[in-house]
Amino acid sequence: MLIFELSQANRRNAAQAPSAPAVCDDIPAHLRRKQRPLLPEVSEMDAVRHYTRLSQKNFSIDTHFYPLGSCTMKYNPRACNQLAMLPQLLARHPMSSENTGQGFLACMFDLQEMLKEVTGMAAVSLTPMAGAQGEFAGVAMIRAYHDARGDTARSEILVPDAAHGTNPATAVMCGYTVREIPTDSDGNVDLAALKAAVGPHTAGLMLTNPSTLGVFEKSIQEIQRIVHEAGGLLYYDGANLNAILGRVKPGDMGFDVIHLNLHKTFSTPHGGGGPGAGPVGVSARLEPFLPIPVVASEGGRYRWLTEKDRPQSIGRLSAFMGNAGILLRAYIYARMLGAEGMHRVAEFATLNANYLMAELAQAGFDVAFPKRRASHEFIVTLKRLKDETGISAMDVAKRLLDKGFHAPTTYFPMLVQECLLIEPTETESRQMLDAFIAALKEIREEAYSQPDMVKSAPHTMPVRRLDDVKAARELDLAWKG
Amino acid sequence: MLIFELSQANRRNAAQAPSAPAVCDDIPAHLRRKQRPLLPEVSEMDAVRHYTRLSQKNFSIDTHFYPLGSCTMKYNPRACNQLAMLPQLLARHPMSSENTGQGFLACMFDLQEMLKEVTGMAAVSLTPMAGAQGEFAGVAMIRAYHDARGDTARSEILVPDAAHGTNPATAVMCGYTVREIPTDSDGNVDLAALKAAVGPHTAGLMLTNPSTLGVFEKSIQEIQRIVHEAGGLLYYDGANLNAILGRVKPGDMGFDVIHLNLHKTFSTPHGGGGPGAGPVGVSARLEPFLPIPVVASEGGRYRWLTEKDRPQSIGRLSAFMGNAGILLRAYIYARMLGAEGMHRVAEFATLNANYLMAELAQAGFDVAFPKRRASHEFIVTLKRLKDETGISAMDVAKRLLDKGFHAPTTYFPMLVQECLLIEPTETESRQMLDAFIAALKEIREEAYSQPDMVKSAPHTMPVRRLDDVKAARELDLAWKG
Amino acid sequence: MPFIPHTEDDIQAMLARIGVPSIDQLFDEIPAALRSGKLTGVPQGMVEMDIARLMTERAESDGRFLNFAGAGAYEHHIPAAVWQIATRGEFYSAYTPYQAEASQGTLQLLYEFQTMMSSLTGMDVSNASLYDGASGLAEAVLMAVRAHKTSRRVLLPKTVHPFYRQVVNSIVKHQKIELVELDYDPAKGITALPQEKDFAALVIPQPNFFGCLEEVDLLTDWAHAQGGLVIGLVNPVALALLTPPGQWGSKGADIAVGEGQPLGSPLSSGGPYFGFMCCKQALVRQMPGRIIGRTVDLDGKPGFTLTLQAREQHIRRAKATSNICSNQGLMATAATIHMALLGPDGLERVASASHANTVALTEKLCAIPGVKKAFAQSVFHETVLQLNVPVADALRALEAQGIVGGFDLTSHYPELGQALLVCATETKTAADIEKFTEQLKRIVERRNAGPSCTKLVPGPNSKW
Amino acid sequence: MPFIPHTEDDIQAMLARIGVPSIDQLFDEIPAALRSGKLTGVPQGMVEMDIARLMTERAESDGRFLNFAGAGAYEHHIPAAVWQIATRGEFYSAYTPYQAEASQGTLQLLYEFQTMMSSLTGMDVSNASLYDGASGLAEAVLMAVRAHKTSRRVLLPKTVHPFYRQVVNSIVKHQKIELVELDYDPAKGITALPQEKDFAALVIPQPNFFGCLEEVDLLTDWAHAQGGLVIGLVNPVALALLTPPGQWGSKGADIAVGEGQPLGSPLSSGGPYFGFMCCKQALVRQMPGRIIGRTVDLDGKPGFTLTLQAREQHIRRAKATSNICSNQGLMATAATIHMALLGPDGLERVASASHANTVALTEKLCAIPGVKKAFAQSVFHETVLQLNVPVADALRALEAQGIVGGFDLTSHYPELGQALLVCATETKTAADIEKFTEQLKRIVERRNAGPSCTKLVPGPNSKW
Repeated sequence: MLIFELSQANRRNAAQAPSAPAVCDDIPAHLRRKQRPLLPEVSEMDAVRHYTRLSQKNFSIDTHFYPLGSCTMKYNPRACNQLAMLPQLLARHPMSSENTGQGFLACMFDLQEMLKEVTGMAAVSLTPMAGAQGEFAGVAMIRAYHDARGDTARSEILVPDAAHGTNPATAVMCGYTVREIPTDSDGNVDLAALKAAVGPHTAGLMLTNPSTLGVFEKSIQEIQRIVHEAGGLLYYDGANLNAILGRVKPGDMGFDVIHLNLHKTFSTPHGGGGPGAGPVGVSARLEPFLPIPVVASEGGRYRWLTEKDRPQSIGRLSAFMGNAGILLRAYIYARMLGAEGMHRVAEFATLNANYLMAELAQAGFDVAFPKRRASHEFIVTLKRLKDETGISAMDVAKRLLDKGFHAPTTYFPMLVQECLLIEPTETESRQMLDAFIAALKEIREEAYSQPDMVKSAPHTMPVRRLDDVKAARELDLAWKG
Repeated sequence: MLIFELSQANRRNAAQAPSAPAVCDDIPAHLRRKQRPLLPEVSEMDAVRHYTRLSQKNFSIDTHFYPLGSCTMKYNPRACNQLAMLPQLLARHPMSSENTGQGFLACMFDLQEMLKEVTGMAAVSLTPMAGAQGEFAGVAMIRAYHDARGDTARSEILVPDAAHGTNPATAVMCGYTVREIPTDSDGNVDLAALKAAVGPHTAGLMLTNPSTLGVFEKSIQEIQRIVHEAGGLLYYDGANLNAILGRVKPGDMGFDVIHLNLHKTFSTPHGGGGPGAGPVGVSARLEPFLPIPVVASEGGRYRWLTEKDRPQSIGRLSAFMGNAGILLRAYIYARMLGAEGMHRVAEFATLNANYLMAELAQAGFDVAFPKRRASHEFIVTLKRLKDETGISAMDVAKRLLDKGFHAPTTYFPMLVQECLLIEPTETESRQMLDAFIAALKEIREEAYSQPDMVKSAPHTMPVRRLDDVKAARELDLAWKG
Repeated sequence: MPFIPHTEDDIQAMLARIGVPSIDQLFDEIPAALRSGKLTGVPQGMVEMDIARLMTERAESDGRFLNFAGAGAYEHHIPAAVWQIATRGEFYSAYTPYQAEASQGTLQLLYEFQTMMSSLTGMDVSNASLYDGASGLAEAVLMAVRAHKTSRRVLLPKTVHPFYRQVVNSIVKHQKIELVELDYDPAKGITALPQEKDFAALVIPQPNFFGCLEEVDLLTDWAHAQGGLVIGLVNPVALALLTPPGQWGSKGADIAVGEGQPLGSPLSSGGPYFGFMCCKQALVRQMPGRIIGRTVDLDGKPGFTLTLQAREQHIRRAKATSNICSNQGLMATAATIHMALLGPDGLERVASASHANTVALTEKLCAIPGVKKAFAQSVFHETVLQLNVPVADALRALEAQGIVGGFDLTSHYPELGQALLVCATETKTAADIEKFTEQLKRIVERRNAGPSCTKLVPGPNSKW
Repeated sequence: MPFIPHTEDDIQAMLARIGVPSIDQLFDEIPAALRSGKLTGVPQGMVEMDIARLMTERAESDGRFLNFAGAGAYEHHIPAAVWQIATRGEFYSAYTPYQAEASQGTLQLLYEFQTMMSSLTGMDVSNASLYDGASGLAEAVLMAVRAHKTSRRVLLPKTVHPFYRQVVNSIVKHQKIELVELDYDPAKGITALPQEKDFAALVIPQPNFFGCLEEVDLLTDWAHAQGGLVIGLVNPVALALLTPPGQWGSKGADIAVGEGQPLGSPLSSGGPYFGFMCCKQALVRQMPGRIIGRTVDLDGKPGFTLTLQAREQHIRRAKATSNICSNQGLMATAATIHMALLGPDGLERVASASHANTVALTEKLCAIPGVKKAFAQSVFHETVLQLNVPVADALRALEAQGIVGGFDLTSHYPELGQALLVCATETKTAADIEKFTEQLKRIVERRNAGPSCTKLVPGPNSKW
């Protein structure tokens, strides 16, 4: 039932509005709304009950194992939420002066410093509001850098074919054309192809490392040499940073610019789609171009650096300073982990992924890159199962829901047929991984013994499999009453 | 799965303990624990996930209509929870001086004053921690009053047979014997029996009005005259105060002492069993006997009155001052309602109950007292259904769970066979009541068409009907591993 | 109308179905003379925004103090997850789990609570909570008298929290029970072996109100030898380090009770907290309060339900074990989550850090000339100091510095002179302890140096 | 190990199954030269108790101010229920609802969100949120250029928030889009009808950055007559009172965007907030961001799913409508609950009370000699004042009294002189307005009376 279907004309939730309607005669009639908007007229209890019950229809980290590859669905510590929502922190107006927020700014400054350290970059700006905006900032800085040097012929960004879709989309938003670089059979960037592709038109290369295939680019040092020698810059997509946090710094690999997904590696909540936070880090030569504002510490006080301090900045990306409350959560998480805890993130994320990969391979599942170490994630291909039973990766994914597990990422990366991209993260226990393995084995049994049941899964969710084609063809995007 | 079954030896949730174990050599070895207690060793995420999922197995106000008679399951405004948990309020130590809590004490004083007004009593103490403790305080004050007058022969408390079990149990705890007074066929106290029962041995009468039968004692004025003329005092059990809040004051009915269940009438949460709050109000002659502490306002400052100020007090009932945080919630609720809101509570609780009663009677259900107005609740007897189909009130209750409604109170009061005591409260909408009526009608149909299905209900809960006999015979009260 | 969903259309339709012209008419059985008029003593309603502002202002005006008081309520860190989960609507707004099938969340959680409390106390069984530690002790006294059958005397040491003794007296005094006060050893601050014979039970606090550790084995065996029961009154955090009552002496205590507040309840001016009660299996039918049992459903699948309800007032009425009905379920819920988050190691670290902090505090404070320990006995995380200045004055002066300096014992234990009960839990840092020490030093020195200082008078809503 | 559940036994067993001797070995494909050493720049880990103390101290040292600033972020009351529900784990810790069957909670809620936003703006369809109002405007500009096909010029009035204009410029400048600044009428503070012809879109802010109400019908019809699209940039609370963009002029705006913060997002130093975007049906395939559709399941039962994904980067890659992936789902969740709790009547009362408060504030402040309104135009809940003293000095002095007095316009609009943008939402009482007035009066008078006063220098962490 929709909230609108609970609505009754003239029902009012009187506790939630100023007690008397004020008269606003000074607003000219021709600018005034004639009909009230279609908002529900429900009691406070109706709304609380409706949304509480809706929430129960979701899978989430707080209720289920959620091994969604490339999404780093790890535990979001409750303290981060509670402390980021302290009343004074919530009440501060973004346009109030720095005097009113020295405590808040201290957290932001400390976070910048910690991110510099873990990425090995010279400077950080926290302002991008999600990974994709961080990518935008990064590529825009690459562009600004070349432009500032008068090196304006560089029109192309290189992107491996396994990359997230955000990479090419971002390059285009920054006015570049995109050239895809193929992947070799081991999951690495094809070096020959890369060499053939670079040149004076190369603005840069965007790389995820470990890649979306779940493996570390072994030739990263050579890759960076090839790109740098061609005069291009190296962009590090931080989507998979959880795999190397505390083990390898992107700066040490030779990257010039990087974004982080704090909602992945620094465990801020995914919130059903966001908000994220996508800080960018840069090497020294790119620092002047960082998006504003940036926090500076001067004589024991914190202040914002703006366009006055950073005239070469690529500019402002959000009205204020980005997703401050999310940055606070990341700060709190980072302080709880500390240096030791950060080292452990990659270690245990990798341990879990390799354990899961080893057990599944042992159980007869086809691992996409069996000769490689898994990073924090790895790929299983179900092509053989599909050929033998007609059961697809999608069917298996849906059946996993019935078994109480969120599905891994399916059909990404597109290079591998019938793939499941599995990322357990470091916060899951061995016992949970074992239960997941058992469920996958059961489903494989079912694929042979009861294929129709698997094909029509899920059977225990609030709805059965949904008609996506109808959704796109007969668009119903808002309730009309 | 129990939390203990998720436990792994030596798993530690390191964020939740001081970082290094301190040495405590000064505690003698013979007083020290030898074996660790059986607490679960789980990660923070395991615990969060386990208890989040457990919570989803509950019905509650925030998820379901909960017409549990005599329990006043109305909406608990979320603001009450949020504001009672402001950091400073939570941090205050009960042994710190009144200087540290003038804001808190102002709330307590204001609450006392408001409760005096709505009950029509001369003075209030907030300290009892639940209704039953309020009852204890009330009867103990009756005893203290008689004792203070040297009137020590009064050994008996009168209790109507329809009363809550807490009434006789309380009288016994206060050293009284209990005499039950029968109910007449209209649901009133049998006046003849009452007259016959009173005498110089009568300490008092405990009365719930409206009674647990859901009707108002029409002869309350005569009852009070009979008891008072015999030298007894009148105790008002506030369990059903929601029915008359803002319409009738117990003090005006002649009651000498009263308790309130703030978790009913003032909407503090039931919390799966508590905490409640059971403030007591008294007429002027009983004020000296009120349990301590009580808040006083003196020259713009608030302070606790203790045994020094109240030497005749029945004493202290909790180590500190009772359920302060619950009292804060009640205070916030009371301020949001205000005088107008309080008047409306009884009006709409009564409207809902009478509407539901009228509709069910119309639909052919047997109402226990069809000639009477319902108060905020009323009784349906399913004796005829039981006779015709074998389906009991319990079966209907269980089947209601399948339909998404919590069951009404069953088999109480014991005077009415196969009874459902139904209390919708004022916070439910007409639309919800209509849905509930439809469900009851459906179940009646099912009782004739599919009796076995109804007898084996519920079918959609996390468990099917439980074996209570086994539970009591083969006691399993703690997990042994 | 706040929290009332009825529209005017609804009201009219409902009145029509009932067959009355107005809501007023529904009250026509109530004698007209009784109807109250306007509630003139209740202010006008406030919208949520306004009450939020009022409460925030009051809370902020009260402020926050650096707290060194214990005396029955202890400031421990509470993990953020505890109350974020406990206040989920499904726990917060559910009733007592009478419909077991629709309450498995609460029921299983409370079964886990009972398991944790039984193990922590070393007893066989636990109930699902009582109101608080003090009233829990009163219930334990009543229970022991019921179980003992012949004697109605209960030995209650002076080392039990004075407010607890008051509460026990308030609650049991009508039932012809005699409470016998036991004195303490003035050097050690612990209960001396008494000379009593005929008694139903001996209450043994561990640690006692002074923080001192009683000789629980000795006292337990002695009481049992006299034919009395033993009621252990314990701090649940202390039990991470101290012998649980179930293992006191050769047979163990018969009943264990205590204040559950240190397990996840905020200080909150004194409540809501919760009492816990555990006992030997043989006494389970004498235990008051709700008890959850594990059983099976029609399919043989495990499930949880209220059990032994025949003890309770709603079934047994005048013959019930107690009149208790509501308990402190939500606090028990929080405590269960709290204990699950800490685990055995975490709870032990909390206990040992609290103890070590109090030891460190005691050493620092006793280095101030004019401050000394009252007792030589070992303590757990709380201790009695004696000052050579009036405690009340010192506490007032500390309060002016934002410090709650402890609990003034002078009115309850005049024989101890100017005695102050202090406690530093794991929440206190070395800097906090240093701050307290410096301030107390300054106050004691000033007082000892000069003439009697003027009494400071606090203004309303200020920390002066 | 915080947040890592592995025991030593687990680790050994897992390594054995993998067939490696150590965790280190799992990183053997990484060139040795790249392995980082200790993270010396990251402090040691803190337990939750310690970070809680640190954060509480920092938050309390920042304190809380009486706020009269708006300028794109508005302090409205947020019902307690909003965040108590939005932070339930099932909403808070879920991912983007890619597995629709296991995400019906989020999906249905966002469908309700889209319905509410469509209705509020009077548009056909809505997406499920963008990052914030400013970046949302940039997306709208890109979308309009895509839709228009021939022109890449977009008219951007100076009455649009200066930070928004900066953001739009940052985001669209690489795509050969020309942003044409439009001037405003200096008397009225609204956009004058421009002389432009060839353009893809006109942005119309309502209310504009000065709080002034633009002549939206006139501007819309004019833009459409020139063959351009209209992008309405609106405050969602204002829409309870003002004509929605879908009804501007004879055909309505084509795209409506804005900052969703006033609908349930706390001020929180600037984020997280959320951008909303609605458009005409014909443009839906040009819209960036996630969109939820209602469909049916195998049984024909209604359900919800992500739809039109072919627009998005994960399918369409370089040809996507935007690179956006994560949005601000949790804030949209809060907004949906917020709007459901307020309803149409509540939202209208919030809007009208905010407006009336600002009108009252303006009147009071303009009664101070040396303070006057900058524009004659009607406003919604925000207005520009001109002072005869330096705004920066006045704001500093107000801050010393615990007041955030508004936004200083002098650097962005030097032509307005000492101009200050003020706003009083429904959260402000008559007493608050009185306090602000008294303080500003005192400050202006003192400044006008005496010689240039010494500049006050704030100390760290103090409200001086």
